[in-house]
Amino acid sequence: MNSFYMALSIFLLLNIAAALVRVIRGPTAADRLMTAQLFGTTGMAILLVLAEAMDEPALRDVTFVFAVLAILIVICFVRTAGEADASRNTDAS
Amino acid sequence: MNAAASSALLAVLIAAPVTGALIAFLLPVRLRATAGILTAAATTAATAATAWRVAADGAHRHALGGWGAPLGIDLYADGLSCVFLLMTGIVGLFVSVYAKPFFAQPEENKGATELFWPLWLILWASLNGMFLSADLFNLYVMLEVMGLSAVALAVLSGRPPALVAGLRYLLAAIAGSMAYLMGVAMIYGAVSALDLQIVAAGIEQGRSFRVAFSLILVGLLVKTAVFPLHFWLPGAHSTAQAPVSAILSALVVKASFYLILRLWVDVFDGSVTVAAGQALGALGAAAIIWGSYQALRQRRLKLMVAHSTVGQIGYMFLLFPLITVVYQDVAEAPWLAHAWTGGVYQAIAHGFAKAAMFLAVGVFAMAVGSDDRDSTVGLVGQLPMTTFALALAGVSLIGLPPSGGFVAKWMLLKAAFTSGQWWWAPVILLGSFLTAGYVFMVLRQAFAPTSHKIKLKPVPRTMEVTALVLGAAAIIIGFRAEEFLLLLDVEAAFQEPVEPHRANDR
Amino acid sequence: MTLLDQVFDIVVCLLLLVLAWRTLSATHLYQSAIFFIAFGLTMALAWVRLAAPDVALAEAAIGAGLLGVLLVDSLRVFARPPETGRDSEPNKPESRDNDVTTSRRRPQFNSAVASVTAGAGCLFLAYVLVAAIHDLPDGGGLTAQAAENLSRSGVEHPVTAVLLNFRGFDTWLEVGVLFLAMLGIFCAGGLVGFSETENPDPPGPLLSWLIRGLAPVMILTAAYLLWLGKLAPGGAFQAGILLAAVGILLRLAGIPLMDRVPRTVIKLGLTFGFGTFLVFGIIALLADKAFLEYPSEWAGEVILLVEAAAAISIGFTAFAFFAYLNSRDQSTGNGDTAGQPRETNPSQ
Amino acid sequence: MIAEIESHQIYAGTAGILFCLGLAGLFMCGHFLKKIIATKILGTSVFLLLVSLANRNQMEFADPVPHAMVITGIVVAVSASAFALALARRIWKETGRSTFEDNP
Amino acid sequence: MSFVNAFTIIFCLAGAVFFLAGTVGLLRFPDIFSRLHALTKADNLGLGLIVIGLLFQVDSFSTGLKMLFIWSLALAAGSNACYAIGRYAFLRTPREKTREASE
Repeated sequence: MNSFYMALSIFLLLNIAAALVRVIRGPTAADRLMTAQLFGTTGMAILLVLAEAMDEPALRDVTFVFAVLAILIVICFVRTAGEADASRNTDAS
Repeated sequence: MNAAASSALLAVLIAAPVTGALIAFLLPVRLRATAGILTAAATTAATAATAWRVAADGAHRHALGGWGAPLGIDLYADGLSCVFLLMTGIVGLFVSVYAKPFFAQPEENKGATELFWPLWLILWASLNGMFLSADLFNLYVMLEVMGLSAVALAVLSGRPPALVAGLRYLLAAIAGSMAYLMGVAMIYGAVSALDLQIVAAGIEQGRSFRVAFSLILVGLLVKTAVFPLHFWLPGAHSTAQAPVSAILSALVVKASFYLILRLWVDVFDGSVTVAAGQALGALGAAAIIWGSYQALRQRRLKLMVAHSTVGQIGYMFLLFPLITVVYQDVAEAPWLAHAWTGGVYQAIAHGFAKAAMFLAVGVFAMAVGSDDRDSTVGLVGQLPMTTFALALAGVSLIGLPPSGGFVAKWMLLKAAFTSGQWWWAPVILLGSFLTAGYVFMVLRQAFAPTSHKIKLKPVPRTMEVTALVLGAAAIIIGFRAEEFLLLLDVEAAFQEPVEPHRANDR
Repeated sequence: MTLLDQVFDIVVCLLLLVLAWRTLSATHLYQSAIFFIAFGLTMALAWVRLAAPDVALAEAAIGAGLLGVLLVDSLRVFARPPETGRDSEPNKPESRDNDVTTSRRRPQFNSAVASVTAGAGCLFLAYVLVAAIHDLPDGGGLTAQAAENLSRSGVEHPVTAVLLNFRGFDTWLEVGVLFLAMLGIFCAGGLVGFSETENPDPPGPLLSWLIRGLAPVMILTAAYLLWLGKLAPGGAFQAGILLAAVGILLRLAGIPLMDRVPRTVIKLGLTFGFGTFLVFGIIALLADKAFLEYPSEWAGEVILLVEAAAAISIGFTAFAFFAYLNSRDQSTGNGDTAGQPRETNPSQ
Repeated sequence: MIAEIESHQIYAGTAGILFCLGLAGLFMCGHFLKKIIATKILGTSVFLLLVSLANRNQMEFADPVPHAMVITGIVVAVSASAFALALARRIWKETGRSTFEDNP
Repeated sequence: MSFVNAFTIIFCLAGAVFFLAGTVGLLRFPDIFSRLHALTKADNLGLGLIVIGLLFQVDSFSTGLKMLFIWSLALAAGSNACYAIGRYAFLRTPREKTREASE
C-alpha cells in the first residue's frame, strides 16, 4: 500500500511540475495565478496522501492550514491589482 | 553581591535597554527622550557594574532560562567582552545625551525620528547581546536584531538617498547573516552543539570545519565592511543623521569585528591557518589604503568620515596575521601581547574618535546648513569647542601621541617588526599619512582666517559638549593603558597565541 | 527507504532547484512571484519528508498567508509607474498585462558573460559546499538531551519545549524582531499611518459569504494550533500568522480595521508579546532565578500564557505589516511625506 | 545503485546548491523585488540544511533544536523581507528606481 | 483489508486522472476561461476523490471529519478563486474578445 501512495505522490508531483509551463507561457497574470492555485490544491492532495503513507497525522493539520489560506493570495491579487486596473473598462460589466 | 546576582547583571544588560525601548515606544513622543536618556544611564551603570565585577571575580556565566549549555543559551562575560561593553556604554550614553537636543531641532525632526529612541535602545540591547552571548545561533538572532535596527535607524530621515543606501545595507546584512547561519548549521552538524566552549572543544581538522568557518567569516566580514565588502557602508553611514551615523560607525561594525575575533581566538583556533591570517591582514591593509584614499577625495564631510571608517576598520584586521603564527614557545613570541592590545585598542579608540567626529560634523552641518568641506571655513572662531573635538578625534585617528589611536598603532607597528612581519609597517604608516591628509584638510578650512563672519544657526551647547567629551575620551584612553590591559587580561584564553593548523603550511 | 521514497525526494529536490532557478531568471516579476509561491509549497513538501511538520506548518502559514500576500501586493505597486516620476522613465508595464518586466534592456541574470562567470563561481561554491556537507558525520544532535529534559519543560512536544523553554530567549528575540521590523516599516513608509485600502469597494456577494464563513474558521484554527502546540506540531507563531490572515482577508474585503483602532491599542498590540515575555523574564530575575526561567511546577501554564500573548501580538504585527503597506496614503507619497500631519501617526 | 542514499542526504546536498543559486540571484538580479526573493531562497537553503541534519538519526523524535532554530529563522527572515519590501516600495514611489543602478 | 485497499486505490486513481486532466487542460486549452474550467475540475473532483479514497483507511472519526472539512474548504476556495479570476479576466478582456469568448 505504501508503494502505491508514494507512486501516487510522485505522479501528482510530476503532474504539477508539468503544469508550471503555464507560468512561463502566461500570457496574463491571471493564468499564472491559476497555476499557483492548481499547485496549492495538488500540494494538499500530496500532503494528505503522504499523511497516510508516512503515518504522520500532523500533516493533516498542515493541509488544513493550506486549505484555510488557499484563497488569500487570489483575493489579494484580484482586489488589489485586479479591480483598480479593471476600472478602465467597467462598461464591459 | 553574590555570584548569582552578579551573573544576573548580564541578563540585565540586555533586558534593561529593551524595557526602556518598550516604555519609550508606549510613551507619548515628548517624553521619549527623557525615558531614553534615563535608560541609557541605567544601562551604562549596569555595564560599569558588570565590568567591575568581572575585573574583581573573573568571568561570569549566566544560564538563560536556567537550562545552560548545551541545550539552553548562556551569556558569558570575560575581559574582552567587558572592554567592548564599556566602550558601547560610554559612547552610547553620550550619543543619547547628544540625540535629545539634536532631534528637538525642527529641521532634523523629519521622517520617523520619534522612533529613534525605541530603535536605538533595542540596537543597544543587541550590541550588548553580541558581546555577551555564548551561543552560535543566538548570535545569529542578535546579528539580525542588530542589522534590522541599524537599517531602520539609517533610514529614519526617510530621504530617498538614505532609503536606497538603507536597502543596500539591509540586503548586505541579510546575505551576511545567512552566510553566517550556513556556517553555524555545518558546525552544528559536525559537533552537535552551539555553545562556544563546547564547539571549541569539538573542533577538528577537516574540510567541513574549514568551509564552515569560511562561511561564518565571510558573513561577518560583510557586516564589518572589510575592504572588498564595504560597498554598503559609505552610503548608509553618510546619509543617516548625525547621532545615528555615530552609532553605526562607532559601535555596530565593532560588534561583528568582536565576533570574528572571539571565534578566531576562542573557537576556531585549531583550524585557522597562517595563510588565512595573512589574507585577513591583506584585506585590512587594502582597506586602510583604499578607505583613507577615498576619504581624502570626498568633499562632503559625512562621506569623508564614513570612508575613514572603512580605512580604520582595516587597522583592526592587522591583528589577525600577527597573532596567527607558528610558534615554539610563548616566551619566544613577545609581540603577541602587543598585537592583541593593539588590535583591540584600535577598535576602542576608533569607537570614541569616530563617534566624536560624526557628532562634531553633525554640529557643523546643523550650524552651517550643509556638510560641504568648503562651508566650514573659519568655523573655529564660532564653534571652537566642536572644532577642538574634531581635532582631538582626528589626532586619535591619525595615531599621534598621546592618544588611544597612537597606542593602538604603535603596538601594531611594534608587533609587526618584532614578529618579522615588517610588511605591515609601511601600510600602517601610509594609512596614518593619508588620514593626516584628510583630517588636516578639514582643520585647515576650519582654522582659515575669514574676513566675513558667517551667519550660523545656534546649536545647543549640550551637543558641542558631548562631542568634545567623546573626543577627549579618545585621547584619554591613551593614558589608561594599564587599567585597560588588566581588564582585557581577565580570563584570557586570549593572550595565548593562536596556533595555526600546521599541516597546511608546508 | 524504498526506491519510490528516493524517487519522490529526488523529484522534490529537482523541482526545488528548477523553481529557484526560474524564480531568479524569470523576466517578468509576476512569473518570479508565482514561481516563488510554488517554491514555498514545494518546500513544505520537503519539510514534511524530513519529518519536520512544525516547520511545514510555519512555511504554509508564511508562504500562503503572509509573504505571498505581501509579494502580490508589492507587485501591484511596481506594476504602476511611480507618481512622482521625477528622474526616470519607469519600467513600462506590458500593454497586455500589468506584469512588470525586469529591465529588458540589460537583462542582468541572463546576460551571457555574467552568467558564465557566475555559473562557474556557483558551480565551484556548490561543489565545495556539497562536499563539506557530505563530510559531516552521520549522526549527532541534541535529541537525547532534549528528551531527557522534556518532562521538566512543562510541555510534551519537544519542538515547543525548545522554542518556549530551553531556548526561550531566542523566541523572545524573534518576537522582538517582528516588532522591530514593524518599526522599520514605519520608518521606510515615512510614517503616514494606517488608512483604508486603495480599494474600498464593498465585496461582492460571493466574497462576503466566503469571508463570513472563513474568518471564524481561521480564528478557530489559530486557537486549535495554539492549544495543539503543547502536545503536537503547532504553536504561537503559526497561530499568530493565521490570525494575521484573518485581518488581511477582512481588509482585502474592504472592511476597515486598522484605521479605526486607537493609537494606544495599536502600540499595545505591537509590544504585547515582546513585553509579556520580558515581564516574566524580569519576574524570574527578581525571584533570584535566571532570566526567562519558569517556575517548574507552573511551567506549562506560563508557557501557554506567554504563547497566547505572543500569538496575538505576532498576528497583530504581521497584519500591521500588510495594513500599513497597503494603506492608501502610502501611494500619494512624494518627497514631502516626512511632513505629514502627525495626528495619524501610529508611532506616537 | 542509489540504495544507500538517505533522504536527508539528498536534501542536504540540495541545500548546498540552493545556497549558491540564492547567492547568485542576490548579486545578479537587478530588480529590488528579485533581490529580496533571492535572500529568501538563500535563507530557505540554510533552513533546509538544518532540518536535514536534524533528521539524521531518528530516535523517538527528530532533533528538535534545529527545528526550533528554523522556525525562529523563518520568522526573522520574513520580518526582514517585509522590511526590505517596504523600503523597496518607498524607493519606487519616491524616485522611480527599481534597481541600484543609477539609470533604471 | 485488501477490499478496502482496492477502494482506496480506485478512488485515488480516479482523483489522479482528474488532476492529470486539470494539467492537460491548463496547458492545452486556448483561453483563460476554458483553462479555469479545467482547473476547477482538478480542484474539486481530484482532491475530493483522493479524500474519499483515503477515508477508507482512516481509523478515527475526527480524522475523517478533518479530511472532509479540508475538502469543503478547498471547494469554497476553488469556487471563489475561479469566480474571482474569471471576473478579473472578463473585465480586462477587450469587449469584442469577451463576446467571442462567452459565446
